[in-house]
Amino acid sequence: MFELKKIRSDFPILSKKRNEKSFIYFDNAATTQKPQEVINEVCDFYTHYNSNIERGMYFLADESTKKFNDTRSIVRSFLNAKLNEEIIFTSGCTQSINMVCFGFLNTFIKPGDQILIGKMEHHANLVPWQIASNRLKAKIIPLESSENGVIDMSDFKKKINSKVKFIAIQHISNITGHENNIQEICSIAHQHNAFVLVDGAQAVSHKSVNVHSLNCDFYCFSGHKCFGPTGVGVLYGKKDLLLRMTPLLFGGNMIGRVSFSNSSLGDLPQKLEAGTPNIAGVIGLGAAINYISSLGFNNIKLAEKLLAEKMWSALKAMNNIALSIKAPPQSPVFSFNVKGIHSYDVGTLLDEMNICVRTGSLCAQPAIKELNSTGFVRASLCFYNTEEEIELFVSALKKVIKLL
Amino acid sequence: MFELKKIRSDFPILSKKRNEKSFIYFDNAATTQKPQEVINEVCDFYTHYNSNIERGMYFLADESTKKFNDTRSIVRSFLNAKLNEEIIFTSGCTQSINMVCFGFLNTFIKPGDQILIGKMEHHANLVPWQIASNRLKAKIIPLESSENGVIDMSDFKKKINSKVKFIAIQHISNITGHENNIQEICSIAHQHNAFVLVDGAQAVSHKSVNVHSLNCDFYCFSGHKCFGPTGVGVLYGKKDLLLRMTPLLFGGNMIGRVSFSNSSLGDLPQKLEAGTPNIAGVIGLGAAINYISSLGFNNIKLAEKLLAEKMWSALKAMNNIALSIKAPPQSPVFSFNVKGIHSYDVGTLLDEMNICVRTGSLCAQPAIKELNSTGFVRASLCFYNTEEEIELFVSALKKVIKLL
Amino acid sequence: MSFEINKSVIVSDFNLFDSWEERYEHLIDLGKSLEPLDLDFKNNSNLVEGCQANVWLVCEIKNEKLNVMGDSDAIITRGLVALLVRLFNNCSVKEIIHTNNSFLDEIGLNKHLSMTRSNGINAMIKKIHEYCLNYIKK
Amino acid sequence: MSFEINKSVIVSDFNLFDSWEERYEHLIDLGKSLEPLDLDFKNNSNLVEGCQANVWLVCEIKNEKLNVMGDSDAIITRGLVALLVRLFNNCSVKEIIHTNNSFLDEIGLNKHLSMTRSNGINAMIKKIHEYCLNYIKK
Ligand SMILES: Cc1ncc(COP(=O)(O)O)c(C=O)c1O
Ligand SMILES: Cc1ncc(COP(=O)(O)O)c(C=O)c1O
Repeated sequence: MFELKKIRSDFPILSKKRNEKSFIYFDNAATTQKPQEVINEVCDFYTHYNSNIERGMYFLADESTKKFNDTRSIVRSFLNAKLNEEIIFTSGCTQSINMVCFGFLNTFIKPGDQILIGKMEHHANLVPWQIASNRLKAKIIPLESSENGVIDMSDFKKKINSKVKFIAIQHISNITGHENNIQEICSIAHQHNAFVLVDGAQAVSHKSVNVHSLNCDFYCFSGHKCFGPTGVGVLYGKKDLLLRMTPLLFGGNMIGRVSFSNSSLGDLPQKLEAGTPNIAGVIGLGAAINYISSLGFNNIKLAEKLLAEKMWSALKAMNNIALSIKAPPQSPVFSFNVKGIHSYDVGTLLDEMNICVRTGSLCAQPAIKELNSTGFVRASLCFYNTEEEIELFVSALKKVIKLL
Repeated sequence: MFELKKIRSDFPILSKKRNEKSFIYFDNAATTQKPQEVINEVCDFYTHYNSNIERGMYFLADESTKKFNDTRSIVRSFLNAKLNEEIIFTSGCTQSINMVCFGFLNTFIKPGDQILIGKMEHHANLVPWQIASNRLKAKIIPLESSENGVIDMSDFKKKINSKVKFIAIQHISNITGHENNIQEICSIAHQHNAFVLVDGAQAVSHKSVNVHSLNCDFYCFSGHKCFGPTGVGVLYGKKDLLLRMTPLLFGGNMIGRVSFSNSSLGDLPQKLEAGTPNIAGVIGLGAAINYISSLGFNNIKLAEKLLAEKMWSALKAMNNIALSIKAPPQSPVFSFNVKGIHSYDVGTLLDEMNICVRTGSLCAQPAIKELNSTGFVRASLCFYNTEEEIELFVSALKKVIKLL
Repeated sequence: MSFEINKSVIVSDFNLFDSWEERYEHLIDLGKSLEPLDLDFKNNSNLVEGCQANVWLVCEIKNEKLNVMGDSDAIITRGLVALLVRLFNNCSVKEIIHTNNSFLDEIGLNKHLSMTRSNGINAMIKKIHEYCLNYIKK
Repeated sequence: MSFEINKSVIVSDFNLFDSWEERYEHLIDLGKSLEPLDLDFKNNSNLVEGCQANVWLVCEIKNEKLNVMGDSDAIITRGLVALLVRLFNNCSVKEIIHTNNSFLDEIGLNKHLSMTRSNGINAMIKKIHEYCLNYIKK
């Protein structure tokens, strides 16, 4: 069962006080907090078996190499991928996306080809495509979104054609918390021989992801947004596509033979993991996924649904709040404005009351514009948040409105 | 003063037992061990103020942003760079080098131009240049090395000419422990309007580096090789050159304005740090550098000199040991072969005796070939190693030779 | 007018308040009382970099004295702008270039405004200082 | 010859030794006694991937029985090759495809060889298995 008190005690930071009062962390979409297990796993690595991986042949290197590669299996089963070598460790979601942009796109895109990108994408899933398509003389076509920030499927069906070679979309929006219909998008895309990359940064902490049934070609996420360490991320890709990929980085550990006259690349996954990886980060990510599994996504979904419903009705009941969405979100993310008040002022005063929210353009300027805003207040929750925190948040919000 | 016992107790892993016996860590060139301060700093971040940086405006984000940027100052003064924005945080030395290869070279290299690269370089400072020069139709010219694996200056002076636009060299060799004369190389290079990148991966833990007096254009290193966390590295570059650089990664945090029609890049250093960085890693690196400073490079140099001298005379005294160098190294790194015996067999048996060394091609195949070997045993020491460990190592080596 | 007098007035104003709510109310009132900047001035060259909200500052020097106007689209930031206007307006250029940021501590703002925000105010102060320094150099 | 008999001989041989030194001496002796592979066979297609030292394995099937030869440039690895030759040589293809790697534990090698190395031996065993499987499929 899901015992909130126990779960909160798993996260040491949640008992932190500021000015002798507890605080409310509602910026989980930016980064989640870390359970003690993850912190311990990282410490444990440095304290007991820190060593470089793959090349060493002594006991410490055996242990770290094994732990590192065990995490590959953990991630594979977390995403329900088929093969370990389809899991590439990166420095984060941003690097994962850039790897596909600059290492895969170029292997088949021709001038005049099209890339479809959702209007609600995070800069990380937009800017690299702009740069890459610019270099390759391909064209970026924005996909309209319907009112909750999900891809408008009729627009998508209108825009897909034989010139479209690639589609880049997010699984869940970091602004609206609504989910795209990835399975259908992939199926339509594949009928037109287009590849699909799914930015899962906002999904993996909230729901169970199955790349096999989604049938996406690439999927990526960041460790720090799913209870893991900073500086580590994942790129999943179908094996035959990863094989075709040119690495973004070259260096040690990823090559076959090297000489001054020519060098050959090694096998997957090493080919795409040049240099010493974030070993502690990867191992910590394994602990984070194990932690998620120990809770179970059924429980997580249930808990977060309750939180989302409560937040939704509380905000709906306030008549000077303009929500960015028309229906309750699938994951507990709420971006809104207090009418007539700058998001920045709201955030400043909430901070005085020990409440952490994000304000502004949320790293998605086109999306903000699309939603007719210049910047939101975003409260993004997580299973460890409580109904009481929502109540405190709402009264704090009322106080803010009175002050401003 | 430099109290070895106290210093060893700073590194928790050094008191680890394997099969009830202590172990000897002589693979410091692969990665160094971590002092408790660094481990604590990383834990402390996750336990007390974990939050994303730069964009948040609440107290946690203030704290992590401040700590993150304080580390930039720490690194700046560690390298004696002029400006904070000349310090770019990367995922490691490999990424730093690739950033220059693929983001700077292309801004000025023309087909037919030349890039000089030392024959002793690590794959990380060779393969990316091969790939980049291939794409840009530039030519890589290997620089001969003299007997201890340092650049042969007369060969360098012969090969430098107006077609040479870039020189990539290591500060200290990961095989021979000998140091290149960076200052002279840079001065000659600049007379010919060529830029110099220095791979400092093997230098920063052993000696104080001053990019200002070296006058190199780029300098890079990895955190994990200087007592810091994995997954973090540094690229130093002169400001005017970094301004000319195209980023390798695009995404959040590094842009100015974004729209579907066009996007503009932000300022240094953010421009070159797309996405959420390895926040814990960077902060931990700050603690590592503070730890180094607390010991002082004078003391470190002195301690390591003693170790190097002892090791040198011990190995010289064994007549079936073929050392890769003809003179004692500047940093305590010893690559050698036991005559007639595969390096791998030596490593295997040393491991049975709880001694950690690296064997094989040391991620530098052309260098190994240059030194007429197919693979070395490498014992790389650090200030926390002891004279007693060297004695144990030497008798273990004698036992290995008897067994094989 | 002198900077020191302006500062002491502001400091004693803020010292009237015990709670952070009152301090913010005062700041917001200052913001509300600030004369809005003419739209013509709200251009990129007057925009202050390094603030989360948009901040425009317009400096002018007459008879060796600074005249500063400003605005922001966020009301709290606008209050900070108003504060700086009160602090620096009509002060002599020579006096301004010798002030340092320590007055932020003295009026108890560094304690109450988080780093990002004080970064914002630091950026504004820097702009004012640089304007004055450039004037003197000419 | 059968795999089970070969295995029990090897297991009891190793059980004679108490210390790791003796076990390694035995392994090294096995390596030294292995007939060197003809240079012609030491080509890339016989190279086993995933071993740190170079390892070549040559398989052949006659009368439904495996004939395996091999070599390595490292003597300990060569000992492992010799071990596998002793273990699998002359065994029937059908028997071999039903063996699993658990015998590594039984002869006490998994405990004494570090992961990288047992990875190497795993790669060799995999190559032998795959050869036999391919033969049967045809
Ligand atoms: C939807 C989405 N995609 C991508 C990213 C980028 O993740 P990271 O900064 O960890 O690389 C984020 C995080 O802000 C996000 O919310
Ligand atoms: C000389 C040298 N350069 C570069 C590197 C690459 O460092 P990293 O793997 O941390 O990126 C190493 C580490 O092996 C090295 O020794």
